[in-house]
Amino acid sequence: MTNELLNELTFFVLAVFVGIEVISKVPTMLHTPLMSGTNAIHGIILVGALFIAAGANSPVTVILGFLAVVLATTNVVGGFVVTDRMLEMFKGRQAAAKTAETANIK
Amino acid sequence: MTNELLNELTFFVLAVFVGIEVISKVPTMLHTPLMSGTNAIHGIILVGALFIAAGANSPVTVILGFLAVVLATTNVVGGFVVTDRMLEMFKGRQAAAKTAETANIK
Amino acid sequence: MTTLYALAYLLAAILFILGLRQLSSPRTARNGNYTAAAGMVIALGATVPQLHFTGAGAVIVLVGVLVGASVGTIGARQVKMTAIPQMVALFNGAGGGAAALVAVSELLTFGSHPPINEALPSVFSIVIGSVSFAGSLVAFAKLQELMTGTPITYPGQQLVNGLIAAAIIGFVIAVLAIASIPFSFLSLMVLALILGVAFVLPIGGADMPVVISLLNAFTGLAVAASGFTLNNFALIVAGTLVGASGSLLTKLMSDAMGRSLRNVLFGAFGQVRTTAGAAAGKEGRSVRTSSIEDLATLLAYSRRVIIVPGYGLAVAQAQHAVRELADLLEKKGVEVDYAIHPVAGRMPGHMNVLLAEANVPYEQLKEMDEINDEFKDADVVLVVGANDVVNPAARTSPGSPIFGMPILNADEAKNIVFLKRSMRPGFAGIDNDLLYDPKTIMLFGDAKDSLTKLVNAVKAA
Amino acid sequence: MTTLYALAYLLAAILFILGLRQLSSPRTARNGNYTAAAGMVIALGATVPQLHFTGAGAVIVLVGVLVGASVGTIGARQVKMTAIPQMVALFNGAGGGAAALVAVSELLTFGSHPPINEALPSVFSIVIGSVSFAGSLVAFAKLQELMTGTPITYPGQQLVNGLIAAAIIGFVIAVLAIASIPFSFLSLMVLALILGVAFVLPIGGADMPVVISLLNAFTGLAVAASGFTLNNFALIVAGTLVGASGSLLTKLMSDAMGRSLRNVLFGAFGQVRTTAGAAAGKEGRSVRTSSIEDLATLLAYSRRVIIVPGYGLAVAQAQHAVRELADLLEKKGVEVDYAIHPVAGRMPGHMNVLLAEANVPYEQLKEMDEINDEFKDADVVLVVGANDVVNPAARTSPGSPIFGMPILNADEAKNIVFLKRSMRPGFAGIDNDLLYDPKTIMLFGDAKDSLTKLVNAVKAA
Ligand SMILES: NC(=O)c1ccc[n+]([C@@H]2O[C@H](COP(=O)([O-])OP(=O)(O)OC[C@H]3O[C@@H](n4cnc5c(N)ncnc54)[C@H](OP(=O)(O)O)[C@@H]3O)[C@@H](O)[C@H]2O)c1
Ligand SMILES: NC(=O)c1ccc[n+]([C@@H]2O[C@H](COP(=O)([O-])OP(=O)(O)OC[C@H]3O[C@@H](n4cnc5c(N)ncnc54)[C@H](OP(=O)(O)O)[C@@H]3O)[C@@H](O)[C@H]2O)c1
Repeated sequence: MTNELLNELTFFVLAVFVGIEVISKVPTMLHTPLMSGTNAIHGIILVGALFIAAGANSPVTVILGFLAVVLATTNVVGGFVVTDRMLEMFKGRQAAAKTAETANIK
Repeated sequence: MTNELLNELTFFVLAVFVGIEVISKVPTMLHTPLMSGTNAIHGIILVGALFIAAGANSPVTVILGFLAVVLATTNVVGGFVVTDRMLEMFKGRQAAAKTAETANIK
Repeated sequence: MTTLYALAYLLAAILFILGLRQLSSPRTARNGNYTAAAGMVIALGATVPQLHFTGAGAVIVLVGVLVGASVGTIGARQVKMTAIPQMVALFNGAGGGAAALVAVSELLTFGSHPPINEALPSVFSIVIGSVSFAGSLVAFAKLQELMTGTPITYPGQQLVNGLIAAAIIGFVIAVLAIASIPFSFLSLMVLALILGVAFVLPIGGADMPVVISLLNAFTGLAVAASGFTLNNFALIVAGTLVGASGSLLTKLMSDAMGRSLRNVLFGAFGQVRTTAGAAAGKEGRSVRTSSIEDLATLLAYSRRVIIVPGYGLAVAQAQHAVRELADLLEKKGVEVDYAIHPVAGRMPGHMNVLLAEANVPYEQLKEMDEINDEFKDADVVLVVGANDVVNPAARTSPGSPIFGMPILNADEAKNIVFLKRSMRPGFAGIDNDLLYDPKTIMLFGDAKDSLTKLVNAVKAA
Repeated sequence: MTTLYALAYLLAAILFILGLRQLSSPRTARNGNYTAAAGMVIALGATVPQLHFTGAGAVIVLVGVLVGASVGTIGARQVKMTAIPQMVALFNGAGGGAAALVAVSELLTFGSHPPINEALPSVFSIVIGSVSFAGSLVAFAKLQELMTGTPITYPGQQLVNGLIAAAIIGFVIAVLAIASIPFSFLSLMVLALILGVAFVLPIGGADMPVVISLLNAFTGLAVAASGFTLNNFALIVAGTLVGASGSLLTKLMSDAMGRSLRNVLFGAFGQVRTTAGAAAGKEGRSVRTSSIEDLATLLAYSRRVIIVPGYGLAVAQAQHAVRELADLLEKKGVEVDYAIHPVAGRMPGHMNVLLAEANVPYEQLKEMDEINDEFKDADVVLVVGANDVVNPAARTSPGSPIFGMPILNADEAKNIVFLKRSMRPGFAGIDNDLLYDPKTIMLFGDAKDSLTKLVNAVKAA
């Protein structure tokens, strides 16, 4: 096994633990935004797609690269934007609550 | 920065997150055993002490190495044993509870 | 220079982790999304200077990013709040597809006998990425009602799925041990696409959120595998984070519905749904209805009303109408609260989002634990398009599929009003005795129509 | 072969993490300790074949391990349950000392101009390891009452500590930038040892558990730094895990005591403790006492008695006596429970461990939240060597140091009996009005003596 693979394996193992522990106490209310947020994070595949597409030098690789870039970019951009829209609602709620409070004070 | 250092830095960062997350929901009751348990884990310095001591080739390194091995071994062995003694009490409690239940059934 | 890139990737990974942490708490969730997005920008920023563009490469990257960004932004901005699960499914499928395509491209460059430590993660990524892609599309179709939401089963289905899986394993071995030729790994991809479809078909539409979460975790793992192939730290860590947290989240989601993941994914096999039978068996029993005017009077002269919104409210898009009614009642001095069951609707947090969108003030939304003791003091409980979450069978019938699920104690109120279209059961497919309760009044019809009528009647009352 | 070792270290790290996870839950805690120990065995097992022994090296390793293992085992087995914090302090100090010595040895081999990425972690390890070593010894001495437990302060203390710290920084720069010669890094070690002592001296004995936890985290970081010097993965990950989790644990501990970490560590500076003054100010007030026989009758004819154990019970080693009394009362038909405050005693979980050791059945131990509503139904609350945890000032006096800390509602009971030696306040150093309450009866004397007398009197009653 190469040294590089070993290190990568280690990163993998540690990231598994981080991933599991970070999530372990999330309230039901946030399940959907969290799913959507992690969905955006795996859009990091765009990094891989860029490497492939930038070096494309044959019809096949051009097609593959193009599709990969389109799909990955959709994933990243759409993922973050839709998550933000959802969470805006939650924030809106607190803001709404605040406005209501201010209104009461008047 | 060497590649090795970079990898080590990464291990460090990921381990920081794992360490913090794993602990974040421990009940007060377990604070002392947990402190004691982690105390035993840093006895892993014995690995370093062994490397130093095994290769000792001068009076100074012999003394340093010997002390390091003694201290580190004390840390490891004492740490695990004393943690176990503490936790045995907790287990004893449940066992005691069970015995009490069985006694009730009779 | 490489050190700098590596540090940037490390920073990106840290931001992803911090973002996830923040996403797990309501107060910080929105910032968490920004934090993660900042990590993404840094990772991409560190990638661009490392690229060596061919002429065609520059063009497809530019056009590809523009197309993807437009599709993503427009899709995400236009989607209605009720349709968010299917949108997430689409984005997730896109990621899975990208991971599979990247892996295919890599295998093409390796020649026919790639080293095992590059080939293994590649084929993994192709299979898992393709399953996620195809499965997400089916989930989308089911939720968007482009196809039936009921589980699609046929005799011998398990055998067929087993055969597809076996064929996939065969091709994996072929690629790894014999020769990595395009025919083999393209076949692999096609078979994995078929498996993705076959995997999701027998799962009911209402279980799609759980399935999407699972496929989300799959995509994460596929991305991590691509990281192994490309020796890219950012892909490995980010992908693994999503894979691990997504798996746990999937479990938490099915737990919240009171079901095991196994049951969600494979429940359709060999289990006859009791919907029709149960509903038919009770046909003899009578229910109480009432005029809109009488109901409006009942509501307007109540001291305390609790509204229980459910899936039907989402379908009818009745959140604004329900708010109007509540505001009107409050002006008349009635105390109004909303009781939110954790799995009301079709995705976790569904009701919170919908009511927030309708600008219902935060303090009126009560979680189940908070309000369950107060039902007995309520004069009227208005159940709008909800059913399972108030079904007393969860407490009383050990044989019921929802037995043991905590429910809202609507049955303890003095009057219970159901706004639904028929006597049909809810998602769990079981009859609800509360509909036949002497304290219960049924108001049949689409939730939004009924509410609008009620609003007018209360104004007149 | 190196791959195998690396995989073994990775496995060890996984076991450490799993062990920590299990340690965080009462049900699995004991297994967690075994899991971590298994990780340690694997890490050590993978290390031994990598060693190249010199003749002397073989001897010192063998003898060193035997000596260390004996000392560790005997110490850990002989220690009394009440003395566990100081034992943990010793073991922790040993680890810190070992880390510092390893770093010194490494610097010796590097010559006078080591590369910065080796030298920096080494000096870090020397400083932090030595502080942890010396600080732990002082903590031990305070807890073992080899020296006074009260904070030791003197004018200009902060200046002196500042000068020591400045000198340390000077030597660090000397080692890194000028020359790494034994004189420099040995001076560094000596100064760090002095700093360790100076750091812990001004902290009160009762705060030692928090200090030990902090020093535990320090040792973890020193070990991680040694891992950077030795390029050893196991040391880096295990040390960092302890450093990170230990830091958080330190914070959780001071939170549980209702104080900030800052206040615990530096509270002694510039703050006059109000102990003497407060106690003196109330001298005019009278308290009620009673004969042993009357108390025994009161207890024996009660329906319900709640026992509140505190630090004094631990000091007096009265746990067995208290159990005897409780058993006796139960035989007489009295319902007896123990109310455990989360920070009763001098370390978290102290009371649980002590009572478990005395075989008090699990169901009789009630956590604060569980029992706080039941005090009003109790005929007698027997407060054994506790004080702060029942002080109503936490609820009523906004100026009090313990204001806001949740306390046991002993004051709601029909009768309150205090078993303590005097009117002196508890750890927080503030007077307790409950001692002067008309419902309160004081029984002065050592807790164990008083309890033994009570047992005899109850037998006679
Ligand atoms: N939240 C989640 O994460 C999630 C995910 C998956 C599954 N689930 C499941 O979904 C269920 C949620 O319970 P629920 O009480 O919210 O919903 P439900 O039990 O599915 O009941 C919804 C009711 O709404 C009525 N309805 C549908 N369209 C309507 C319209 N346009 N106007 C008026 N009424 C309409 C239906 O009756 P008619 O047909 O008679 O109108 C139906 O009985 C639970 O069983 C839960 O386990 C939840
Ligand atoms: N558990 C933890 O983790 C932790 C850690 C650090 C600090 N603390 C602090 O410790 C305090 C714990 O409260 P607590 O109520 O358990 O203890 P406390 O408030 O310190 O009171 C203990 C009492 O026991 C009495 N006592 C001492 N020796 C005795 C003996 N031999 N026989 C009979 N009585 C004896 C003392 O009074 P006399 O001198 O009159 O006998 C003293 O008032 C809290 O303030 C908490 O914040 C807790």
